[in-house]
Amino acid sequence: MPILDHLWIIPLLPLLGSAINGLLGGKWPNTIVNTVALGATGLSFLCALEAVREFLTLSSDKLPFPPQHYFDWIVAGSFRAGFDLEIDQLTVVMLMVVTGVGFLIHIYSTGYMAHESGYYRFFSYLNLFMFFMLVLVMAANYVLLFVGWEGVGLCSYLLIGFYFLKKSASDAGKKAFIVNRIGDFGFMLGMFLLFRTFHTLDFTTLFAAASNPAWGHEAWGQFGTFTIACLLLFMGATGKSAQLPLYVWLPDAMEGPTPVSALIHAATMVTAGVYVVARSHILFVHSETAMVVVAVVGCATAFFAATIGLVQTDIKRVLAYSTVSQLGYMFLACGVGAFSAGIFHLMTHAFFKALLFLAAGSVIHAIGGEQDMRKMGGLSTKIKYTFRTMFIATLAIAGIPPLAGFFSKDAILFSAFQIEGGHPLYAIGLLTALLTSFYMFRLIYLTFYGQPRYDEHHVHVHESPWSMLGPLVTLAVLSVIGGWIAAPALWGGPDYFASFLAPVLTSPQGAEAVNEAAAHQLEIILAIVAVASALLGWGVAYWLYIRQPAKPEQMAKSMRPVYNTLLNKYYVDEFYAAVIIKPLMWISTNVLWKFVDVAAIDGTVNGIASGATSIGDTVRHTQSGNTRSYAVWVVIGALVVIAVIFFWPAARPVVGMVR
Amino acid sequence: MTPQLAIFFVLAALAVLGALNLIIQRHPIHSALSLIVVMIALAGLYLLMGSEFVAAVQIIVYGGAIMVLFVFVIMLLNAGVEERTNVSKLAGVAGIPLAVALLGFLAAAIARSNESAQAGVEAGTLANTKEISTMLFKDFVYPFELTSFLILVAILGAIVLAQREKS
Amino acid sequence: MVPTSYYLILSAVLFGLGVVAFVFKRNVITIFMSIELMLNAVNLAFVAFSQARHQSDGQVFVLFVIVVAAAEAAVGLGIIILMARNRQSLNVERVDFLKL
Amino acid sequence: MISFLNANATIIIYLVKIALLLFIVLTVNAYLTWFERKVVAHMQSRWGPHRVGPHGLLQPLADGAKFLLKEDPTPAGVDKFTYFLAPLMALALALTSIAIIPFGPEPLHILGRDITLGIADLNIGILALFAITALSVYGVALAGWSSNSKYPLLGGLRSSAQMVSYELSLTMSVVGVLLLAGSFNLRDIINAQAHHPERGIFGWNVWPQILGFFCFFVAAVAETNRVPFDLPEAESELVAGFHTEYASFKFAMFFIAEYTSMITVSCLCTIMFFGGWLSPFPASWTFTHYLPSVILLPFGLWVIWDGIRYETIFGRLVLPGIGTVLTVIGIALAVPQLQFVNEFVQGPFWLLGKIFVFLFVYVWMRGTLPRFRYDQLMSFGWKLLLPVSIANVVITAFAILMWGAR
Repeated sequence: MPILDHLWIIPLLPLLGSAINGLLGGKWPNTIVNTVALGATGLSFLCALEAVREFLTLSSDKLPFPPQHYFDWIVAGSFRAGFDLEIDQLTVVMLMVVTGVGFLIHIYSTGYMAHESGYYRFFSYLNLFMFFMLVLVMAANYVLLFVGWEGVGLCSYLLIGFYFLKKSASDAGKKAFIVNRIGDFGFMLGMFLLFRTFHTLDFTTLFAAASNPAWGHEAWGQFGTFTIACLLLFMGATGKSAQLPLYVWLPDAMEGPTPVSALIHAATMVTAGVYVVARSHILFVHSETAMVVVAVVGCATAFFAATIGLVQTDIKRVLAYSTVSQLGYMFLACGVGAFSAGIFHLMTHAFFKALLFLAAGSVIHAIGGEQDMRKMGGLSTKIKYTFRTMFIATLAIAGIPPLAGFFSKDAILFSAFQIEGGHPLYAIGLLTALLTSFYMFRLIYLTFYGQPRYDEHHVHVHESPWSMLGPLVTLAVLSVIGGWIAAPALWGGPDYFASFLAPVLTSPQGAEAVNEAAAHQLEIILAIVAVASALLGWGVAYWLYIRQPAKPEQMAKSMRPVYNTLLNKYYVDEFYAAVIIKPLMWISTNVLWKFVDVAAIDGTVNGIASGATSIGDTVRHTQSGNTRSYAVWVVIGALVVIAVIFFWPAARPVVGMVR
Repeated sequence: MTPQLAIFFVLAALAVLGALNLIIQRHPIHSALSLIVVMIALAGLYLLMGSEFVAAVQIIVYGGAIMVLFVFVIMLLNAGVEERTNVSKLAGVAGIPLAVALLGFLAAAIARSNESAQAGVEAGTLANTKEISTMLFKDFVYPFELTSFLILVAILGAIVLAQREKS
Repeated sequence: MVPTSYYLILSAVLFGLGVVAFVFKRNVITIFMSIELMLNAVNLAFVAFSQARHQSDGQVFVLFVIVVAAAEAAVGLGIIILMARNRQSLNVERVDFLKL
Repeated sequence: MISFLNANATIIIYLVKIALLLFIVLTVNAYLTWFERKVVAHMQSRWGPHRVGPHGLLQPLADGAKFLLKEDPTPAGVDKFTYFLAPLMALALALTSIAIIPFGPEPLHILGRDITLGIADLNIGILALFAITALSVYGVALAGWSSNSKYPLLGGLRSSAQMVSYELSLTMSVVGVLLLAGSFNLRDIINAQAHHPERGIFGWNVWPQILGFFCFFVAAVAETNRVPFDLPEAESELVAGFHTEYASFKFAMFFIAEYTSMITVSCLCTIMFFGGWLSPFPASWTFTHYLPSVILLPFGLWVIWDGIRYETIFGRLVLPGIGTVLTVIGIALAVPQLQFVNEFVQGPFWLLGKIFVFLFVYVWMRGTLPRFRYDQLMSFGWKLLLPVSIANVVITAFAILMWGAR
């Protein structure tokens, strides 16, 4: 089994592509850059496929497949972090999503970025991102995972600020980077705590140690090691996956090119948080508090972002907020212990949200870079393929059966309903689903229906090239059939997805409870309710934006404060600015700069310098330049050495005289 | 008073006188000549101790190459009698006592060391050339290579130093 | 049958004379020669020890010293030639500017 | 008296040997000058010396007398000590180097004592020779410097530079031989070439060491400041080079020193590359042992006949006397009763023969070759000779590693 023994090939190929393009690509024409970038990604996709095939055909006695150790990276005392890659069911899913969607988006980018400057740079970053993401999902210990974690953060920063001449873009990049650092700080603390507790950061050993029943279950409100570690890890997750309170960077990240938004800020990177939580579920299930916190935060984020999404006018921002809220769904799933459901939603969401972004990119591309939905409309006839694919994606995200979104979201809501005290979560989740379908259809209607609101003389609408449409179609198909693997679960059959992930995500609570006859009726009912809410949202959207297009403005006027609050995203940015940034600025100006730097550090340095000068002035005179005097000094030195050796035997080893 | 001892004393006297002459003479050529005398005397002592190879090398390299270089340079620069300037007070004052002190220390160290208690050196006990060569090319091969490199560097340095700037 | 200490004392005396020359000669070439003298004294001690202890490595070391002396002579004489060229003097006390 | 002799026999023997050798060498030197002049003259189709005595045979004596009797001025402003030291050094070193040469294989038995041919038989023989050669630079250099005059100074500078440069290749080119012999001792080197008696001439070192031989010979010629490397005393440029300011016997010292070193070099060439005292014929050809008598007999007869033609005392008496002596020796070597003498003579005979050949080559070169230019000399020495000799060392070492010393 060649690839399984050489897992390193999969991440290394994109790195190579990135290096080649980044170092040499500057002078090359786009076609060569394409060949390199697509070649690298496509090859690694094929390798991933092969690896998955080999892994699935692995005889059961070989399972679980042991981590592949390639070289020791850090070795310090008892601490050991190797470059170890592993592959298991969870990794398989992530691998497929990352390489597959990544490859499609690469193809799409060749069309979308065709006319941009810095083409090679873009693809170099993109490949680099692929590399780090693959490292992240294949890492066999927290340290290597953190490498990928930071690497994708870096790439996201680079790509958000791709148009670095645009101030807003570079600011957005910095914002993303800084906010992520806050989360990473927690993540690192969590790692430290874990290492201190288990003396290792390798997944297999660590989880084996953690699943030892000797570690008791930490009840609600009890802050043991697990709770704190999990909360810290989750802090990192909130940063990376844009959950409350650290979600603020994601909407601004839309400054980057659309394929980036699709790949990094919808499909792959932002789901890393979910992946980490799922990966370390064994730690989480130990702690009631952590689970509850995850669930509540996820739920709150989902609802919160959805409400903001209601009123946004920038098409990509709407999608961004919907991403945030969908991520919230995933965390909700994890929080209620349905990790497989969370991962499932992660996968389906990757499909349709990537599709949405790409389609939105296609729309923007079509009408010449305009992103404001108020300046669109009536595009459905002009760009048919884009419209159809985007509509499919909307159906999927809204949770209309039998598309992917329906199954995953239903599974989440169901398992949220299952756990005790989960009903409020379920209720909010349901409401969010309603809102989701509303603002998604609002987006559709504003964009594709009604009268064209753009200047038809200047803007000449044109369908995108097939290099862009191809991925759209592929993703559309995926977002249709992507969820069917879980379909049997709905008709009471086994949940194939859960059972596939079962070897990894065996958690004492949650998903197992599903397969019970009693629960089955309930699931049907809940599904119907969910679909009903989705349809309701769709209806409202239709009524508001097709029947009386004037209505929304009146509503906005009638409840101005609410509208403004939503429009300004609850003034969260302003709040942060006031509470955190201003004080920080003040401290750094008045304390760090004026006092510490100027007074203390510079003072010391200058003092040393002047001291050296004065000493030199006095000592200078010994340097007469007369060789004979120097000779005398040499002799004196020799005398001193000999005298020491002679009178002070203890010093002989020091002087080097062994006897 | 065995013949060896006699030879030793003769050669030692020769060496010391040569060294003294090196100091007394005021013309570098004469100093060089007296230094050559010292070296030849030392070579004789080596022979007396039975290490012929070192003796030969001493004469060939020191006497035949290094000192020739010195003489050559003196002739090239046409160096005259050295002038007795006394700019350095320190050397004038502290020189002699320091040298005496150094000598005293060394003598005391020798007197105290248990080596001198040993019987001593009878000629030709060992150190036939073969042994030296095996040691040089087996145990000390890396230092040996290093010295070859050192010589290369020295040659380059000398060339760079002595060549006139092409102007 | 010569006691080792004789050789050692002789080498010590030579070394001391070398030091004296080192301090008292003004001609840079002579100073150089005095350094060679000291090296020779050390060599003598080396050979004496190696013969007294019946170990050849002392003599090997002497060979190394000679090689180093040769290299040093090459470079040093180059410097001396340069000095004579730039200063028209070989007296070290006339060359104390610490700069060219 | 006898007891005294017995007591210090060794010392006395040594002294005698030294005196003898000195005498021989000096005489040979004297007649070498005669030989050289004759040969060169004939090469230039002249008669050469032929006034003083038959064939000018007494010319060397006349020259010696001239050297001794001439006035010996000391130029003004010379550095006295060095000025006197230089020729002494040159001569002393040149003569010392002869002492290491062995002249015959087995010792002479006289009064129950073994007297080896050759004075000092050191086991670092060749190294000692090189040491002495190395020191012999000083004679020339100091002479040039001390005589406080331009041309000598230039000559001295040149010679010291030249000697130091060529000493390297001289030493390197011998290493091959030393590797083959595995010893510094000259006797061992010769015996190493006698390893295959049946091969005769083909057992000598020249064949494996042809490269080394050429390097050695060239370097040696340069060491001895002979044509074509006689730049230190290039008459046409430097008047007479380093010994311009020297007159009468001091000059003679340099002269003798030069010729002595010629002899030494010839000895070295013979010993190290041409099998020393080994006969060029396979050991089985015993009849070749009569070669000495075969040569001596007719030569002696010719000398007698030649002497008769002169009417001078010298011609009438001395030459026939020498002739008869030679003839007698030739006959004596031939008679079976004195076989052991013949056997004993073989070694020295071949050795001297070869040495003679080399001396002739020296003279021959002087008669034919032009002089190098200084820069040519240096570049030749450093850029050609040294690399070649080093390459020779490497090749030899490799060969020995592959196929062993023999």
